[in-house]
Amino acid sequence: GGAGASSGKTADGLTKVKVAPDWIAADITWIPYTVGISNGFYKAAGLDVSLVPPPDNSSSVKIVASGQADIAETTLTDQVFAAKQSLPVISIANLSQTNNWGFFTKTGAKLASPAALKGMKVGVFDDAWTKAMLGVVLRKAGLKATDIQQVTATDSDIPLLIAGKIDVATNTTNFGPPSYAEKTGAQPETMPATGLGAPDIPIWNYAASTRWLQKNPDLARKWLAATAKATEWAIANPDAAVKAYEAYHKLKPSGYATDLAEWKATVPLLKGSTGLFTATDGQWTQLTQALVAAGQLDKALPPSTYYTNKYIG
Amino acid sequence: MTDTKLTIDGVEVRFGEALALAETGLEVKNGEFITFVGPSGCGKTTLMNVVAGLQRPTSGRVLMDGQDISGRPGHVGYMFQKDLLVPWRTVTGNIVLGAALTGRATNADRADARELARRYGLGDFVDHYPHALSGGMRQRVALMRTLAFHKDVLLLDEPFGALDAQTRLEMQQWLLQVWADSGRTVLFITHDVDEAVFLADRVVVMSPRPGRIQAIHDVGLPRPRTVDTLLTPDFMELKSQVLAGLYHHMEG
Amino acid sequence: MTDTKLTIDGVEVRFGEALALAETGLEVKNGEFITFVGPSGCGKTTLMNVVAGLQRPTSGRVLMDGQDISGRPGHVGYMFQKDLLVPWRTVTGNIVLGAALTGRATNADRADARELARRYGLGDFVDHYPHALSGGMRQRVALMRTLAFHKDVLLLDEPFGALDAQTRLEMQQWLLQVWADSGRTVLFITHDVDEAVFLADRVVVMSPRPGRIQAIHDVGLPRPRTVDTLLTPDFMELKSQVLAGLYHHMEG
Amino acid sequence: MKAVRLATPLFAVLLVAAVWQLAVSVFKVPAYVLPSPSQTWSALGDDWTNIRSLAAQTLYESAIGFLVGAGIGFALAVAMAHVKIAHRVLYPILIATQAVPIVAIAAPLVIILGYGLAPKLVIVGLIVFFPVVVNVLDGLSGIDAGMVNLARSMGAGPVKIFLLIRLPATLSPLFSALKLGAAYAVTGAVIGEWTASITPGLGKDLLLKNSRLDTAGVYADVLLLTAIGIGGFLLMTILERVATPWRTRSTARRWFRR
Amino acid sequence: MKAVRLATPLFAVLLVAAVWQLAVSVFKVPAYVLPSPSQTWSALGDDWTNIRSLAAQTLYESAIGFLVGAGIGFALAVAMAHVKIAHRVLYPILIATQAVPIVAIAAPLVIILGYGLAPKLVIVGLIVFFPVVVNVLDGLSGIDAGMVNLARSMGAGPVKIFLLIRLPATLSPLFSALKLGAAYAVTGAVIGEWTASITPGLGKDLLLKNSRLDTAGVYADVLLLTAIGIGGFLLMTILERVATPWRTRSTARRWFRR
Ligand SMILES: Nc1ncnc2c1ncn2[C@@H]1O[C@H](COP(=O)(O)OP(=O)(O)OP(=O)(O)O)[C@@H](O)[C@H]1O
Ligand SMILES: Nc1ncnc2c1ncn2[C@@H]1O[C@H](COP(=O)(O)OP(=O)(O)OP(=O)(O)O)[C@@H](O)[C@H]1O
Ligand SMILES: [Mg+2]
Ligand SMILES: [Mg+2]
Repeated sequence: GGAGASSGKTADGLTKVKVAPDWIAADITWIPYTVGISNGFYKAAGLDVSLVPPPDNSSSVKIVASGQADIAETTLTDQVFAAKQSLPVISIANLSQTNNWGFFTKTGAKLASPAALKGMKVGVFDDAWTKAMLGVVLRKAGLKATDIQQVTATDSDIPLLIAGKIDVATNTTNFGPPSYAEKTGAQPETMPATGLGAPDIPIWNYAASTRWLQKNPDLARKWLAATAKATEWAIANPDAAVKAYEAYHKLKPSGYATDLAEWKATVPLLKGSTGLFTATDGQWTQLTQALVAAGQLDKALPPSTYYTNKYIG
Repeated sequence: MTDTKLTIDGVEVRFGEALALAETGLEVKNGEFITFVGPSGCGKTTLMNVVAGLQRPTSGRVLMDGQDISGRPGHVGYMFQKDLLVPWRTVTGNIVLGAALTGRATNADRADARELARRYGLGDFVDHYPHALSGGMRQRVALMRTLAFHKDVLLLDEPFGALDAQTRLEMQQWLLQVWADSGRTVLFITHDVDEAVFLADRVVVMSPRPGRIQAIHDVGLPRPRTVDTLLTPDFMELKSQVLAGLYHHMEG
Repeated sequence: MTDTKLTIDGVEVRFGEALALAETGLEVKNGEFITFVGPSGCGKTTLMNVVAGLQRPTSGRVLMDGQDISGRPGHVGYMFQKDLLVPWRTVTGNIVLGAALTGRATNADRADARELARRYGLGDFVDHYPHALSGGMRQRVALMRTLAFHKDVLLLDEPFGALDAQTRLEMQQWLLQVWADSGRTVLFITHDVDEAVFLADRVVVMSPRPGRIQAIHDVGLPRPRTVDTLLTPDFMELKSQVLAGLYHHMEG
Repeated sequence: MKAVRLATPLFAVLLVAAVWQLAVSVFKVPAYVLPSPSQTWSALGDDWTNIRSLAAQTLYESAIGFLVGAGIGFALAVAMAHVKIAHRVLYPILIATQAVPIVAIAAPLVIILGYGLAPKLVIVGLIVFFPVVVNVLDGLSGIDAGMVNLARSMGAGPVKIFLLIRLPATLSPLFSALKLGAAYAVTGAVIGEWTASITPGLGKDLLLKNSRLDTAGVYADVLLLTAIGIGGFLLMTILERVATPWRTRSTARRWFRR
Repeated sequence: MKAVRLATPLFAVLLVAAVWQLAVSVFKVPAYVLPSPSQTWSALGDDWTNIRSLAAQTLYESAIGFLVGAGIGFALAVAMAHVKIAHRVLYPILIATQAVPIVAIAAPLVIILGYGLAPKLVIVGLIVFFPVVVNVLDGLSGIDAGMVNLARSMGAGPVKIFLLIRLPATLSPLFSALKLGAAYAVTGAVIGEWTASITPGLGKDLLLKNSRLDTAGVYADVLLLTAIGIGGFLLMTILERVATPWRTRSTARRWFRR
């Protein structure tokens, strides 16, 4: 593994920073980067930011650990397993602050209780977050993993739900309902996981390689600051932000309404009581305890092994 | 025993426009050994295919024991120039192929096949696959297969063409013995005039464009015939007659 | 012209334990046409391979014009039983193969090849690929290739074995003409005694186990020889002598 | 001789393992990038009871898909050999099926076919059937016409000719295709599991381990999948020897002497 | 005759389109599950300027990977044909490479090889090289030993014998492999793009469209990818005709008469 991907300089004196997002293809959580790039926020901070999508939705931390990228957009669960496997990565900021993960059913087909999941076909993703939350919810509901039929979706499970191939989709409020609405013109029934015993903790975060951080603490700070600026701008100008995002990724304008709906549903998740980014010990402790309880993690490490706030602000 | 076994009656074969075999007639006596010589393309194989029922004649018919068998295969034993042994069947399996193809090869068929192989010097090879046999042995198995098909008439199309001179001579003598044992009627194609004269009761010389019978020579040489027969003046005389007929159009 | 061209001097070949060719000696005169007959496995091809330098003799040596050429290929033109035409080269390309393999086939080489093809009746086929030729034509091209390799000694290993009787006779006459035109020395293997006698100045009869020369017959028949030669008493007499030698061990 | 024949593949395995181990050691590759053979081996051992049943599932999918693909391929080849127009029309379509990137149509397949065995069979079958068609067609067209004429001259009907003459001639090329198909089938099963699975198999397990950043576990699964593929290949090699004894033996086996 | 030869593949294309359209209409399949041919076609047209440059990128990756795979395959075959021990040791390894589920090792490859062309070349190459090795080995071992002896008898050295006798004998089987490889290469490029792409190509575009539930767009991409694969196949067919004229012609082409 080469460790030399970082810290090159471009011809006009900018420092290169490579970001590995959390998904193989562009989605609206990439809006801050594209706004940061197209509005020149990164450039103003002396950074030349480029995106290197991971080979699958679990590998962005590996990309960073192996030096193929400098900063990863990932999930808290990935960070926990990365620490378990001794990957040299640490979370430097929360991307979102609330748990908007949950279950979605067709319009008018609301589930009475989590116990109703028994025997149902449930769409799942092959990432650690879904596994973790599903584990927690099922345990609280007194169900075993084998009590439901888990159907893996390669990309989105919403089409499977609409087509009636699954009974329940697992998704997040900023992605599930907008795409359901786009195809059906109606809203799906939502059952948030936080109401079923799941902790209200962030889903997504930014992580970086500890080696890179040691060498480039300023770069990390500058990048977070510029990203914060871009995020604030995108919150204030949702239409323009979505247009910039679509233009940057050459997306068909036919998806504009959905993209905008998704971004608008994302905005409320971004800030906690202390605004953007800041993480707390409690968030990480809740997550690791839930994982241990669900039998997916053997032991919880101190929160400081998972995250740091020292590059924020 | 000397009644007519086979009648080729005004048989003519065209492929589209081309006349492969002009109107041809021949009466073959029961137990007779007839050889056919003639240059490539003179219709020898075509004539055999007609007799075998593989090729329907454009006109004319073939009678066996007075019955019309034109276009109806399965009445004669036909051995092709190539041995055409089936690679995935043993020697026994190949010998009983006719039975297997037309019904079921019974244990009795297989016992007969083994007996035949033993009688003619292939007793140690009954369970061998063809690829493990020499060219002469393969040819012998092909002939046994034709015999085991139990038909009164055998058509042999250049059966020894691929063999070297010595093996060929051995095979010729073996064939004569088999023929003497079984008393069947044989039509035998060859390019080798020595072979044609050595084996035959009658030698049929054919010529091409269009294919037709040009001459028929009676061979009066006494049987059994051996290597010495090849050196007798009578043999030489007959051979030169056949040769002269065969090549007379080349000298123009 | 009558000095010794080739001397096979005490050549013996063993494959492991097996003695394929017992100590053999032969002097070949310049421009002489020698044919070899003998049953399969008597070492005819082995002897040719030794002369061609493809097979190093276990003992003994081969001299050409007094020079030892044992184990050194490239001194003779060698034509194998199969025509071995290279499928991806045209007739011209095949004729110049020797030049191409040993250096570069020049335009002059190609012009010569076309001239050769024209002279011997293949003028219309110089740009044809081998698959488009008949068996006789292919064999002729193979022989031209051997001629165009410009060596004084030609080794021909059953060159006409695959042809039918009539084509074969044509090829024999053509070969005699080529030989007369070029005055080269020819060693020619065949299984056909007629052919051996018809072509040769001397017929070498070989016998197996171990392979060795058994007899050498001088053929005094006048040249040029034609189809009629085959029917002369002298020819018949010579043939019966060769045959008798060839098969005498079969009659025991 | 037999010892040597067995020794060289073993040597090859050791060679690969040695190169792999050496590369990891010399370049100090961290385990989350590429685990060493020994780490992979012990990951395989640690999780063996779990992995074993998953492997059984994947094996099952590959095997059934393989059989379906081979069967359809064989039937198509026979049809195409006998019906000229079928050959002409189907051949370009068959080529096209191979040019379609299967990974790209896997997801839509699920929506159409559901999560059962069906989409996996389609994916594995699509991979396996093509070499079978091509090779069996080759075998059928390579039959000596003389042999068929011989059978006809004996008065045999088309069914007997097919069973006794044509069919056995396809066995050798068929097995060449089956050997390849057996090796490829596992890849098909993995793609199938990724896109359309309820019952967990190795392909699914691989994803799970990947999501937990358990690289050694991922490689352990890959190792096992590869072993299944090679096992299939070897099984076909053995079946080939049994089904076409005339290619390797001089005499028929005793219990097969007829 | 030539018209018929061109007409049947065209007919095949129309047949597929007709069956597809009919299936969609009869079963009332919604467009987000399976768009009709016409919807797919118009999706292709709508996005054409964008798709065109993506297709160029994917074509580039497939082509380079194809060349690398074919080159390595050819070199390996020649080495294995001449060095017996290389054959013995490499053959089982080559079989093993085909049993490895490529989709499963694609992700680790990126982490090792990065985002450049390298991982794509490895993936495409792994798919393409194997049939080339097998077929070229076949070609080399199928050479009439007599032909080599003939060349030796003329005093030719091993290099000349290789160039003039052995090499041309491999062309026909080589092209059989290349035709297949050209069709498969695109699948390799798609897998490569999915796992390791910064420069966008059709494979990546397909993912993007899939995530946006633009099924017609996905099928448009698949259609184009399939067309590229078939195009590669046809190109190899034409090259084969040019490179091996003796297989289809009686006489050499005029400009090639020597
Ligand atoms: N199926 C066919 N279609 C068209 N022409 C044919 C067919 N079979 C044979 N012919 C032609 O009929 C003529 C006679 O062919 P046939 O095979 O009977 O000759 P032959 O005497 O057996 O020759 P050979 O000695 O070479 O075997 C030839 O001109 C041949 O080209
Ligand atoms: N490379 C070899 N290794 C072992 N034995 C060989 C080899 N080449 C030939 N022999 C043996 O040497 C003997 C002579 O063979 P050779 O090919 O010279 O015979 P031949 O007279 O040319 O036979 P034919 O008429 O069948 O061509 C045979 O017993 C043969 O099996
Ligand atoms: Mg014939
Ligand atoms: Mg010989």
